[in-house]
Parts: sequence; C-alpha cells; structure tokens
Amino acid sequence: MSAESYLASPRGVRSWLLTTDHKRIAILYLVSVTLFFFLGSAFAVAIRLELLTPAGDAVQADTYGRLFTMHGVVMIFFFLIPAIPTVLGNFLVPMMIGARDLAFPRLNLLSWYVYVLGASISLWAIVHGGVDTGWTFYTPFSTTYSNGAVVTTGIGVFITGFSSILTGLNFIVTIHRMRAPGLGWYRLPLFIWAHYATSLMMVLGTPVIAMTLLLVVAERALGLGIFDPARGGDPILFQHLFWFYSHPAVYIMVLPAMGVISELVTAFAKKNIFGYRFVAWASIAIAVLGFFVWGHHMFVSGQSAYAGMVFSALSFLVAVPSAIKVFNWTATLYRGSVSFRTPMLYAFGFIGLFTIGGLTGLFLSALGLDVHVHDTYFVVAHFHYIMVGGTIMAFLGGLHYWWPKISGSSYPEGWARFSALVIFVGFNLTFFPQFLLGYLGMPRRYHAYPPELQVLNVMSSAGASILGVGYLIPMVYLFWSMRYGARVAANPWGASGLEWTTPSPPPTCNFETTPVVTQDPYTYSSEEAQVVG
Amino acid sequence: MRWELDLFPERASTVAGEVDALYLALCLVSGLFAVLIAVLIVVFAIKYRRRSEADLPRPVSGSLGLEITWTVIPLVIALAFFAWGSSLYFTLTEVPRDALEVVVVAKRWMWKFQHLEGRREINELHVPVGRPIRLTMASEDVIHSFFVPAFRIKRDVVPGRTSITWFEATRPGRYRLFCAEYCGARHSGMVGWIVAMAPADWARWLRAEVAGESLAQRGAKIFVQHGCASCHRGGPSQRGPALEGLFGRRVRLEGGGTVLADEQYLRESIESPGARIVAGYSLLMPAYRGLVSQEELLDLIAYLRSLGPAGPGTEAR
Amino acid sequence: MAEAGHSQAPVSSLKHHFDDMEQQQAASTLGMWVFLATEVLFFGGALTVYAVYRLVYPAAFSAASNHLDVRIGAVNTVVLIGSSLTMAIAVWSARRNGPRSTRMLVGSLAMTALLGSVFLAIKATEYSAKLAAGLFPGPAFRFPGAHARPAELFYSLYFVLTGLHALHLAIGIGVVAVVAARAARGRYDLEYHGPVEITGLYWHFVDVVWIFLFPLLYLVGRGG
Amino acid sequence: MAPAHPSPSIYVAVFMTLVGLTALTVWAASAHLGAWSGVIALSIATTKATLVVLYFMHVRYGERFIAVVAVAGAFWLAILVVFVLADVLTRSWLPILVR
Repeated sequence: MSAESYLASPRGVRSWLLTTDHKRIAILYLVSVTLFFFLGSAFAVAIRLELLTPAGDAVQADTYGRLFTMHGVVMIFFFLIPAIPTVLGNFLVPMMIGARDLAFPRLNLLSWYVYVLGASISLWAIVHGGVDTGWTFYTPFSTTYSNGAVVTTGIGVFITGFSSILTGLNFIVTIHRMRAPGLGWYRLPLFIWAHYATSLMMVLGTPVIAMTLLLVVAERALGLGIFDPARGGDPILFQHLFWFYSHPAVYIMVLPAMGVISELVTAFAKKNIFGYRFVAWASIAIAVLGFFVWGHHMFVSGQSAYAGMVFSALSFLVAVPSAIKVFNWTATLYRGSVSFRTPMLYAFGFIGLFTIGGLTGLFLSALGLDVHVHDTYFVVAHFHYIMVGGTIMAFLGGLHYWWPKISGSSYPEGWARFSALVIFVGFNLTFFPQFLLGYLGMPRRYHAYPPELQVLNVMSSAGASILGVGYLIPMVYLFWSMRYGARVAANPWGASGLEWTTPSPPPTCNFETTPVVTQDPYTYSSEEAQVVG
Repeated sequence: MRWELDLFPERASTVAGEVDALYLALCLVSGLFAVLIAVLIVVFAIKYRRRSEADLPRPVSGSLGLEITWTVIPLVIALAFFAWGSSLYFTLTEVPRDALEVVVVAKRWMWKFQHLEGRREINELHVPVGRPIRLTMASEDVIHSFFVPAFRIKRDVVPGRTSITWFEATRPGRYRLFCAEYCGARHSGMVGWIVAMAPADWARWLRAEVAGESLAQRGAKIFVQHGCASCHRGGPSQRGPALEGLFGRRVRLEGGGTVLADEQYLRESIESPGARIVAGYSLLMPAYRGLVSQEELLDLIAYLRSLGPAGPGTEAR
Repeated sequence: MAEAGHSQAPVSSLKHHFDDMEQQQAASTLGMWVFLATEVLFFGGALTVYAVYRLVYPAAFSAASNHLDVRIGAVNTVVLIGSSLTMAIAVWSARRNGPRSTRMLVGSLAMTALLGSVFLAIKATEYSAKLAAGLFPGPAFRFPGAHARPAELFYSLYFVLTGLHALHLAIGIGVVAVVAARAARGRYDLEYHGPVEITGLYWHFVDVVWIFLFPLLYLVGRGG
Repeated sequence: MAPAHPSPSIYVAVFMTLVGLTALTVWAASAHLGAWSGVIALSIATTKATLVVLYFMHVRYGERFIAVVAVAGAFWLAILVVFVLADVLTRSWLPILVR
C-alpha cells in the first residue's frame, strides 16, 4: 500500500477544517448530525416526561410549545434530512462510482460550513427563548402571534437549506459526470440511484421552503403582508408552499434509507437484488410522485374538496413504488445465503417498521378517514415509523455496515446486535401505542390530555426510555472501536461494490488507479442468473 | 393513574360508524400485508440462512410476472380505498338541508357558540340528538381546528374565511371537544364539551335562559349601525345591490363571470368589497375589514340569510 | 479516460479529481444549470403567491400596478437585455485566443457590469419614489381607494421579487467584475474559459427573471 | 462535444428581437384586450425567455441533458402553480349549502 489512509494524513485540526476530501467532510457531518441527534433526543425526553401524567405539571405550557418545536426543527432540519446523504452519501457516492472526489469538493466543504452556520443560528434562537410555532411555522401564528424567536430560527433553517441544495447539486453532477469507465446507469449500485433521486428532491424542493421562510421572516420582521388574513392574505397558501417542500422532505429522508437497505440486503444475502430495474426506477418514481401529494396535509384546512381528491389519489399512488421496493427486498432473500450480522438486523427492522409506517400512510391518504386522525397522535406515530423506524434504522444499519470502511476497525458484534434489538423493541413500545391514542382522538402538541388516555402515554414514555438506552450503546462502542477495535481488511463482509476494493480506511485519492467496471452490481457468483416465477 | 385502556373512541354520530368501517377495513388489509411480509422474511431468513461462509447462492434475475403482480394488486387496492375515502369525505363535507344552525367563533383560547335563537355559550355546546347541526365557524386570531373524536369530525377554523362543518349526534351524552391545530401556549386548554340531549330536553334547555335577540336580529341592528341600510335598502337612495333573497343565488359579476353568494362571498364583500363587484354596480362601498368583529360578521351573514328565501332566480347547483 | 495526460491546459486549471478539461467543463456547466433550476423554484415560490392573489384580487392588482411607471420598467428591460447581449459576446470572445479577443472579453465584461449597475441605479430611484409615495407595505402604507389592503399584498410581492432580483444582479455584477479582472490578466483562452461561461449562464438567468417580472408587475390591467 | 456556437451577429439579431418584443408587450398591455391581456403578456415573456435560453445560454447548441435540466425547473414550478391554483379556483365549487 503506497498511499496513507485519509484519516492519518494530513494531521492537525486545520487539515480537517479546511479539507476538501469528501470522506473527511463525511466525518465532519457525522460528528455534527450526531450532536444534533442527541440534542433533539433531549427535547424528546422532556416531552415524554411531561406526558407521563395527564396534567401539564412537569413543564410550563409555554415551555412545552418550545420543546416540541425544537424537537421537530432540530430532528428534521439538522438531523434527519442531512443524516444519510451527508454522512454515508458523502463518503460513498464517489467511492461507489470509482471517482476520486465529488465534482465540487470546495462546494462540499462550503455546504458543511453553511450547515454549521444555519445550525448555530438556530441554536442561538433556542438559547434566546426558543421558538413555539411547531416545526411547521403555520401562519398567522408564526407571523403575528408567536412570542418565540421565529425570525432567527427561520433564518437558521433558510441557511441550512442551502447546505442541502449544495449537497444535492454536487451529487447530481458527480453521478452524471464522474462515473468510472464501464459504469453505465444500470450498473450503478441502488444506493446511487436512491441518492440521485434524493438529490432531485433537494434541488427542486428546498428553494421553495427557502422562499416561504423568507416570506414569513419578511412578514414578521419587516411588516410586509404576504399571508396575513388581515390584509386579505391566505394562510392556507402558506401551507401549500410549506408542504410543497416538506412533504418531499419525508422522501428526502427515506429514499437514501431505502438505498442503504438495498445494499445491506444484497450483501448479507450474498445475492443480486431481485428486480434491479424496478427498485431503481421506483426511487425515481417516488421522487417525482412525491412532489404531487403535498395537499394531503391539508384535507381539513379548507382546501378545495376537489383538490383534496386529486391529492388523495396521488398519495395512494405513491404507495405503490414503496410497496414494490419492499416486495423486492423480501424476494432478494429467496434462495439467498442470509447472515444475521448487525447491519442485516437493522435492515430487517427497517423493512418491518417502514412497512407499518407506509401502510398507516394509506389511512392518512383516505380523505374521509384523515378527517378524524389528522393532527392526532396517529399522525405522530405514522411519521415516526417512517422517519425513526425508517431513516434512523437505515442510518444505523448503514453506519454499522460501512463502519469498517470508514474507521478501519470493527465493533463488538454482540453489543451491536443487542442494541439493535433494544432499539427495535423500544421503538415499537414508544410509537405503537400512539396509533391507538390517535384514533382515540388525542390531538398532537397537547401539553395536558384527558386522564382516560394515560395508560397508553405511560407505555409510550416507558418505550422512549428503552429507545434512548438503545441509541446510547452504539454511540459508546463505535467510539470505543476507533481506538480498541480490531483492524479490518479491505472487504470484511465479502461484499461487492467498488468501495470494498480499496483499503480500509481508504487512501485520500480513494483508488490508486481508476477502476474499470465490467459487471453488474451485486455480482456474487459467476453463475448464470436463473429466472423464477 | 386510571387503568383504562380503550381502543376505540365512543361512536356518537351518524358518520362515526362509517369512518370506523373504513378504519377497520384498512386495518385488516394492511394487517394482512404486514403479516405476509413478516412471514416471508422470517421464513426466507431461516430457510436460507447462511450455513457456511463459503455459501454462494445462485443469482436470481427477477421476474417480470411477479413485478407486475405486486404492482397491480396494491394499485387496485389503493384505488379502491381512495374511492371509499373520497365518498366518505363528501358525506362529511356536504351539509344536510334541514340542519340546525350554530355559529362558532374560535379565539385564543376558547370556543364561543351562538344558537340561531340567540342563546350563547362558551366551551360547551348543547345540541339535540337526531338533528343535523351545521356549524358556521370563524376565527378571531390564528388557525384553530374544531375536533370532536366521538363524532369523527374535524375542521380547521381559518382566520379570514368562514369554515363550515356539520354533525348529527345519535346518543345523548357529553363528548369531548378539542382544538386540533396548535394555537399557542394554552392550545391544550382550548377544549370543551358537546352536550347532546334528547330533543325535548334540548328545547327546554334552549328556553331556560331568557334568550336575547336572535342572530338575525342582532345582525339587523349591526346592519343599521354601520349604515349598510342607506345603500342596500330599496328606494331612491339605493346605490348597492338589493340583498333580499341574495343568499344561495348565483350573482353576475362586473367584468364577466358569476359567483355563488355563499358565506365566503358575503364575507369577502363586507370585508373587501372591491374584490368582486356585482354587475351593474361600481365600487362605492368602503372595506369593513377590521371594522366589524368576527362575531358581528357572522351575525350580519345570519341576517342576510334571513332576508327571504332565494327567489325564482336560484340556479340549483 | 483514466489517464489525465492528454490535455494541454495549464496544470493549475485542471482540478485533481477530474480526468481532463472537457470533463471539468461539462461538470461546471451542469452544476450551474442545476443551480439555476433551483433558482427557478426559489423565485417560483413567490411567483405562486403572486399568481394566487392576482386571481383572487384582479381589480386590486390592476389598481396597484398602475402606480408603477411602465416607462421605467421598459427602459430597465432594455438595459438588462443589452447587458445580456454584451455578456453573450464576452463568452464568445473568451473562447478565442489572442490579445484582440482578450481586449474584447474585458471590454464586453466591463460593459455588462456597467449596464447591470445602470439597471440598479434606475431601480434605486424607483424604490425611493415608491417609498416617498407611501407604497412600502406596513403601518405607513398609504393607498387611495377601496383596494388598499390587497394593494398592500401587491406591493409586498413587488418589493420581495424586485428586491431579490436586484440582490441577484448585484451579486452578478460582483462576479463579472472578478472575472473581468482575471480576464485582463489573460487567464482565459480556448482551453480554459469555464468561469466566463458559467458567469454568463447566471447573468442570462437574472435577465430571464426580469423578463417575467416586468409584465407581471408593471403591465397588469393597463388596458383598463 | 464541440458544439458550433453562434456568432455575434446572431446575438445581435436575438437582442433586436427581444427589444422588439418588449415594445410589443408594452403596446399590447395598453390595448384594450380584457381577459386576454394577461395571457398575451405571459406568452410574450415566455417567448423572450425561450430566446435567451436557447441562444444566449446556448441550450440550442449544447447537450440534450442540459435542456432537460432547464425544462425540469420550469416543469416543477408548473406543478406548484397548477396544483395551488387548482385548489384556489375550485374552493367555492362544492355546494356546501345543501345536500
């Protein structure tokens, strides 16, 4: 081995803060999003503590409004949206396509600084009184009535949006222009397809929320009237603009997760994916269809019933490509060689939880039923199944799978399996009762609730404490492994994929010589593929 | 701590059963799918578990037939539920013709109710069972949402417009009312009760308090106070369109097109009269936005509705 | 493609992670286009608000728009189109070698920046007139007639849209100035002219935004 | 990929056309065209923008995929505008008064 690993050289804090190496930027992001994940979790702990008893006794009502708002803002904008693309995507997109870096390495570093700036401004808002609008910033509450730091938080989220745009732009250009010789579109790993689809959404959706937040800030800070009903403005118009981005944002979180799962399932079944082209195009279909469904957040808002019908129909349609993916992952196991290593446990967890999350999405797409469950804990449970059960399971699964590549060392398998199990159990105990609470009619964002709903709330809080422990364990042993874990070879899992052809951890240039690709992805066996069905 | 564990809210309106039917059907179908996936994963994972590291399964290329199957079947099921959900939605949205009227004003953090006959209540609404109730709702400040789980209804109350929903209680009882759209610190305190009573009890309740004026009477007073009458009442001084029998009719507009004279249009014409002017008139009327409160506005609309039935010019829609 | 040897460009112009100049140029052009697609959606958010309110309050929007001066808008349109012409010529001359085309490149870039500044200067006088007339939304907003409130919506959108456009233009002027300074040092030639090209794309995009803003803001309901 | 780029004479011709279209749109706005004036103004603006994109921005001469990106931006904006307007314009359709 001639070149030193990207972790070892060059040395010094300066070399990290000024790095343009996509792998180091991925590490910078890993550290920052992990910090925000634990900050967001701290807010969640406080929320679940308050909800142990029906009376609003643990924190003030005003504080509670700030807690769930900051939980949402931090988790969504500073953890879930960036998590997989900026950490795993940054690290792996160039390596999987045989490139030396992303197309615009300096923009990549800039995107991290933009993220840090936006996040710092939002943190400053938290310290200076917090914000109490909910992460949805609905007008006219946010523009006229809120007593929180709406302007500061809005600016923070606005700025962070550009970090997302820069990442998406970089991925699109990289995937188009920097693929290794022989690497045609249908030879790309599904992780790349998923990130391409995600980037489309980042690039085309994020600017709309940027403008929307800018208008809210202009209205609140400068007195311009945009959504103000007192001046003839339309608060529902704000919701349209907000959800035009924020619904696709859910797919920004879950598409990269699906990309990770496709890698895990194939690697630990040692088999090519079932229905490659269907899984690949399902990502694109979700990304495009995902832009047509935002109105399902507004069925009871006074949106036209006819527009509601169109949005409902399209929301049902977007379920189909998701179903296709789940079926294909399942079918990939068929006649495979299934190993139960930690990443695969997370993949199983993802498929299970995402299936429940996706299916309950149908409940919310059905117009007449959504009227009852809208803005209740049913919705809260549903999107946590997608975002936490989906995105975080995949993020942890992917982190475990590529950890030997990223760090060059292995983690304790027993602890890892144990914590995966704890997370799965804790998650279900936390969020399944919330479906029941929602159908019983418990509205979300309630500081105090009717006493007859206490049992389910206590179950949920108990689950949350288990879940919290589950998240702390990997944090500890992954950190531990960097120093004490056994060194690993280039390809410890025996997986396919270009990223496993270079040393662990890889050298700064990724590949000594540009690889030439001659076969399809997930080729584990030279045998002729057999046709089933 | 109360050791109760219900799985269903009470079912106390005409639509509750229909909503529950859709819910249970979806539970059944998604349960089947979830179990199918879970069973397949468990069976495959165990049957094809890795027996040795040297295992090398034969690749499988996929199957067009299977792909089409698991695309088309979910698609058909999804579209069926779409149709079911939509038709239910129209049931929930379209107000029966013989509905009793109640006017609702939401403000941080209370619900104010006014019965057509004049009786007012706060955070508690008494209604008879067996009669559809039409709620005409307005907000004084931010977006609120009128939510009664036992009735399976919910409707946002958006400032700047009139929101309408309806329900018909089927069983006497007290049912929780929530505000479902976050409206500030005491959002979870913006709750109340819907008290459904036997019709005879309700009639007694309605008369128990010496009712003031009816909504329409109050509206008529406001009509005079704000000088509306000087332009909108017949005679030589009439400069605005006549308002008798206006409500529910289609009106021709200056510059082409028509509009249905519903709550929304009347509200707009009072608050911002220039937006859509009736054909044959010019804009003389000042904008009353901010000059009349939401309650006064709803009183005015009630008065306009009371001005005679829609004449023969009504176009059914 | 794997070997990076066959390009004759100065080594400093080719970034380490690209194989050749062609790949680098193609990447930066695509990058700029993706960014511009983002910009379309950014302005698009406010344009959607505009579309809705114009449909809901047509009379008010006509009345409000009639307080803008069409002549100023039209002159500024021509100024900006002119700057696009000089920018296009700059990109054309950047692709050529020789001192004559370098002079032409620097000259047309300077002209572009100048025309951009003229646009901003005219815009500034227009802004101050509108502020003096009490047309800035907020408590001090004054508008005669019955349409005051929807007219305030119009002017909110007017200031947001033209303000953001002016900000984009100001950034463009700065970038053009930097590119012109580098061009004067003979930095660009047939092999390496990517920065001029993507600056041109950005500049033309700002022009396109104005091409839409002009009729949407200045030409509503002029026919009465 | 070495596309033939247009010469300055084409640029000047495009510029003249754009100025002409600007004059046309100002003139059309002052004519009494009623409901059509908005459509005409937008059509002229779209024509002008297309000219800029095709000639000044070289989409006519470049790679096909660049055109796809350009159209994608416009298309996604159309999704937003069309669906929002679909809501706003049909809000009063539902005969909410009677069943």
